[in-house]
Amino acid sequence: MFQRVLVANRGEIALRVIRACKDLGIESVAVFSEADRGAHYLSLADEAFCIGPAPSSESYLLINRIIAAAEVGNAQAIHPGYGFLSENAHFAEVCQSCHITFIGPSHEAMGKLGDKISAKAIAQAAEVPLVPGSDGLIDSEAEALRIAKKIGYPILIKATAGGGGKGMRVAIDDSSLKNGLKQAAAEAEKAFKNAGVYLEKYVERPRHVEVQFIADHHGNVIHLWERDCSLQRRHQKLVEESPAPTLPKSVREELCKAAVRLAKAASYTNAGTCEFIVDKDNNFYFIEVNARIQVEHPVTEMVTGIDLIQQQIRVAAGEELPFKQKNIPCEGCAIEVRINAEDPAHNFRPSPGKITKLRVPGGPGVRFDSHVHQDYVVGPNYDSMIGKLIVHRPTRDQAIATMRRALAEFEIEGVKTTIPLLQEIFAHPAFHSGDVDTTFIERTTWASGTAKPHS
Amino acid sequence: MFQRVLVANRGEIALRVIRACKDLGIESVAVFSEADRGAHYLSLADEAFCIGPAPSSESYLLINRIIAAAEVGNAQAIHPGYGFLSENAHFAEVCQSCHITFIGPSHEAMGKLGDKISAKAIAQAAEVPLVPGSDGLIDSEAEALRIAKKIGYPILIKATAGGGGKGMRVAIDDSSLKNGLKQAAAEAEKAFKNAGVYLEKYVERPRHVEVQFIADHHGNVIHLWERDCSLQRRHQKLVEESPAPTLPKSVREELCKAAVRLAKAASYTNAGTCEFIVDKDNNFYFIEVNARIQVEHPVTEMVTGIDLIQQQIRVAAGEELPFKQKNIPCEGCAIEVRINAEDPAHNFRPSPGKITKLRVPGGPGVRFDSHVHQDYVVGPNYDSMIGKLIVHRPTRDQAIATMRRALAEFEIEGVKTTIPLLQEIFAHPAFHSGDVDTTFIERTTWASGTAKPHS
Amino acid sequence: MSKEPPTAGTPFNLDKLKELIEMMEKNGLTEIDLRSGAERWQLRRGPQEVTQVVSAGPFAGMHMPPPMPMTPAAVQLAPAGSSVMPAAAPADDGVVIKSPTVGTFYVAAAPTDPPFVSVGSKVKEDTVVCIIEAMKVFNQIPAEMNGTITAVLVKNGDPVEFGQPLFKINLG
Amino acid sequence: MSKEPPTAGTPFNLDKLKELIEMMEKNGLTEIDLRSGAERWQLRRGPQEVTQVVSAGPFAGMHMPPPMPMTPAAVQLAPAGSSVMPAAAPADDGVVIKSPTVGTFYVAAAPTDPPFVSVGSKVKEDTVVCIIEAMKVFNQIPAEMNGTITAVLVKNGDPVEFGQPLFKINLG
Repeated sequence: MFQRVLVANRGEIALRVIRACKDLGIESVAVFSEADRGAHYLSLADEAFCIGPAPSSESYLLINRIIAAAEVGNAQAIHPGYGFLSENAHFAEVCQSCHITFIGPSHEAMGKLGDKISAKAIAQAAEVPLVPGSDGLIDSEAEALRIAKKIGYPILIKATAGGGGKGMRVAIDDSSLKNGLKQAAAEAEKAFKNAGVYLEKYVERPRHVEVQFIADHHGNVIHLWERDCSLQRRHQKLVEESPAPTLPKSVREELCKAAVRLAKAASYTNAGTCEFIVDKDNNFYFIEVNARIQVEHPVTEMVTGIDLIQQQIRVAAGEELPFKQKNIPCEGCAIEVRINAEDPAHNFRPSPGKITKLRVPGGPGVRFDSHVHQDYVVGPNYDSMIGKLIVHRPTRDQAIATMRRALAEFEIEGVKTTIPLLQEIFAHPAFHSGDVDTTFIERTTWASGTAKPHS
Repeated sequence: MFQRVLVANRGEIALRVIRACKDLGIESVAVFSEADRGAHYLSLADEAFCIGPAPSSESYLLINRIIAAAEVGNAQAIHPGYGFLSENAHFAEVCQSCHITFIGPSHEAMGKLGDKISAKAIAQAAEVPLVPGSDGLIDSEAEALRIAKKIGYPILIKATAGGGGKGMRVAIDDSSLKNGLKQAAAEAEKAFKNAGVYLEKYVERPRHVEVQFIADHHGNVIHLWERDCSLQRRHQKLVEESPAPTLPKSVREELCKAAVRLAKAASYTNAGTCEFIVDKDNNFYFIEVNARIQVEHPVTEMVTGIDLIQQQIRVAAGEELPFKQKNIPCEGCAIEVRINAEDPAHNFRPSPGKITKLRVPGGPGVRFDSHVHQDYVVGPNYDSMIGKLIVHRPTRDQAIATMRRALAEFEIEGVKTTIPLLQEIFAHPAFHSGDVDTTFIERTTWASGTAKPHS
Repeated sequence: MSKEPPTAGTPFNLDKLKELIEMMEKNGLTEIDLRSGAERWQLRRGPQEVTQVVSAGPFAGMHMPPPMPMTPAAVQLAPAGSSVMPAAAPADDGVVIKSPTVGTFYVAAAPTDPPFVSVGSKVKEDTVVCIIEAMKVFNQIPAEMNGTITAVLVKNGDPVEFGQPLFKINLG
Repeated sequence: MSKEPPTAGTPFNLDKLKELIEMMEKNGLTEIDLRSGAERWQLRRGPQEVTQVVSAGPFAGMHMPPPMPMTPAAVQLAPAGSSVMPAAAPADDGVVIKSPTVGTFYVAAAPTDPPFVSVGSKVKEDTVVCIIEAMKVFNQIPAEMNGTITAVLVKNGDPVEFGQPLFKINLG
């Protein structure tokens, strides 16, 4: 086991890793930018080094500074957290060349999965379903109609050079497909000087379901069940839960097995997440692998009883996974919400400032992972998440009740937060019935300011 | 189910009950003394009534005030918490006569178990072992020697009117028994004008182990495993854990079955605890029943996953217990410590004052049940407990590691606390090995001030 | 201490103030606090947190923070969302007769009876001023002082808590 | 600019104030608090947060510890029990050369070599003052200013962090 681990991150995930190290009897080395100097969580590490000024590009993203800090701090391993350098294969490679263990997958696996095309090839080889579509660019209307017949409507026409919705059309029948092809090609030609388009099955009201897995260096790959993260706003997850509501057990098991096949095919080690979209008929399609720990890992910790960060460190140190697939429980229901310093009344713009008052909910079934405290100053330099509120209860109804109680207990002054929107979500009948997909926030009217994307 | 429940208590347990009510969708009514006016937890209740001035005898202990508050607050039930009126059979009877449900055992059961002699008779009838001894007062030296032969040395000679150690002797053989009888009788005659003495087996280095049980009004009695609360200072529990370390599974099961037999024999309903002492050979002896919820109930909640306060309310409302004995797990290890506002450097005298800074530990496996917050004023009127820190981990070693981390994270300024002593306990090898009995604190030297009873 | 920006109506000279501010800016001063007799000029400049530097307008950056950061959160009784009983309101003037118990307040012995007292009633120590019902017991509450009722603070049938003011009274 | 007091009624003397401010600047003072009878002059200068000291202008690198009582706990870097690196210590006078990176500080190119500089050394902008090793790379650190070294603040072989003062220097 390592004696010292450097935490190449900040805020709540840095604190989370520092705590896991302490629980394992490992010393931790923190790094910080000048904007984070004096932050309370740094005092919980055994050592802390300033690595640069506030901008991430001059501190938390500077590979050589972090390696230097690990060297002067005598750390044998680096935990990258999420964000920043966590999915940077080059960083993982530099760590390796400096004989520092990167707590995460190998840079080879990261590289393979980081590239969309090779990731899809791996998925295909592992018999993990992909969103059906054309194999490449569409050459003719006839070809398009043939493919459409095979995969069925609705179909998404996407520009290969596209982005921001430009050169994108939804076709619901042959006629709209023909028109759409022309319009999309013309639009793409105009916007990107590239008229190439391809087809993909359009998944209506997709649910975002992801599978947590962990693999050791001895060939064992185990899934820790799934999380439903459909509740998003502008592709930012707001609520995550495990198990996925409304998904039949058999589908959940298929989904989890698919993720394990994929991880094995990619020779993956350490913790990772396989993301899927699930359509209204419970068909699931591979989207991508997140080759790192995720913000929402606590919901998996609650239902399985497994400390994921500790387990990441153990696996990286060469330990074998101490459990078998059949012994991994998925007990009760866990839900996490992200509390962001954002102003719902002003289109969720960041709301930095000093937290002048903080009353955090507690009691049974409630966990709050956060680096903030009364008098903490939320700066404008990094993302707006100030904490994660997690509940764990025997049933989903009870979990929702406890979350509502906990959100009602939460008092924070000095910054605006997403709590009012979260309270509305948890009071919404559609959320209670599990009838939630990635469009839920956008197509629902919210009293607490606007949660809509373009207002 | 009730619509409104009055919480006849204060501080952390009042908050705990308010939270349980919220989780169940029940409204809560709080009562408070003038000393607690404005306390933050009161704002989490749906209504709150001042019932009198600071002294408990003029507020929290005044039955008629509490009943009146329940009446004007339209509460159908009263949860008494622990302490105050929680074991007052008369209060339970008044509730009944006012058609308010007392959330606890019937006043009859409480009365029977509250009396030591009738409690022992019930235990005996239920074949629950009692500490062996003379059936009553000793008439002659010959009788004493005969009993001694039967129960074996060491033997405790106790004055029937005794107290505070007066008229008490330990006999290790016939000769010391003869001498002790004379001395104890003389001392008791002098001190209490009553020379009557009786004999009891002297249990050396006893462990305090108690069994949580809960019974509904449909004849179901279920135990929720045991808690070891041996770590005490002047009969005040400092650390509680479940399962009991070092106790073989077979003994734990016997202990738990004995508690269930006793509860059934007493026609007990709602939650209760059966206390035992366990000797070094793992023989156990009944001590008494605590006919209420206990401070240390969270450790049982953690290992069983059952919300005890919610379950108390459900049972009191007439619901059947929703689980069977064989489905009650005892998973992992849970440990609770009591954080008291006391000054270890001054013989643990209460240390009231304003909490000027508070940083509470968090992260996985950590629960903090408390009504205090930064800027809270710990008053001198009530007991000094300001919170309960609970950890739950897969193994005892991991639980100890997390507790050490959590205690190290804890920052509190403005009042002195028992944290330094707790830190020493969790660093002590004897505690790690589970070699702990009720004399542990007294016979161990502590760096952090004196934990000894008479220095 | 003046917290508001100086206006035409105040004796402060805006030009002088501007000059002071310019001096502060030029020299990187963060605070000036000038007192002379009853007069006090206090200027602070620059944000509490440098992270929030904004500058616009002539008084940009003139932050006047609250003098005391010690907000007594514990004093607040009932945040929004909870219908906690009002705290015994401080009687801003005069003396009050307070409830000696928690219960239901009645102005009269029976619904058809006239109230024991009303505004203007002269009361003595043993004059019954109301009834508070608790546990089916109707407790007659004496004034316990001599004087004239100047206000009835609670409505007939309302719940009252211990220490809650029931009547205002002018002693005498 | 008028030389009169800010308002007709006040005795504040702007010239005196300017003189005071100049004194503060010249001597690196962060706070002046003068009292005389009913009169009190209080001046503070410098940033709220040590972390935010930005090098620009003639006072580059002058660390001004937070003068305000409003400093949150966040300013405290290393509570007892943790061996967190010392915060960039405020240089009470003069200017400092700071570390541009995290790494290991060396006074010389090789253990047997003499130090690049020592107290009394005159340095120019491009004078190498030390080496900081990071990732096996030995970075020669130039003074980036002209002056005389008045103190070496770090020991040979010590780890240093970004922004940590390495040398005191008298400009000139």
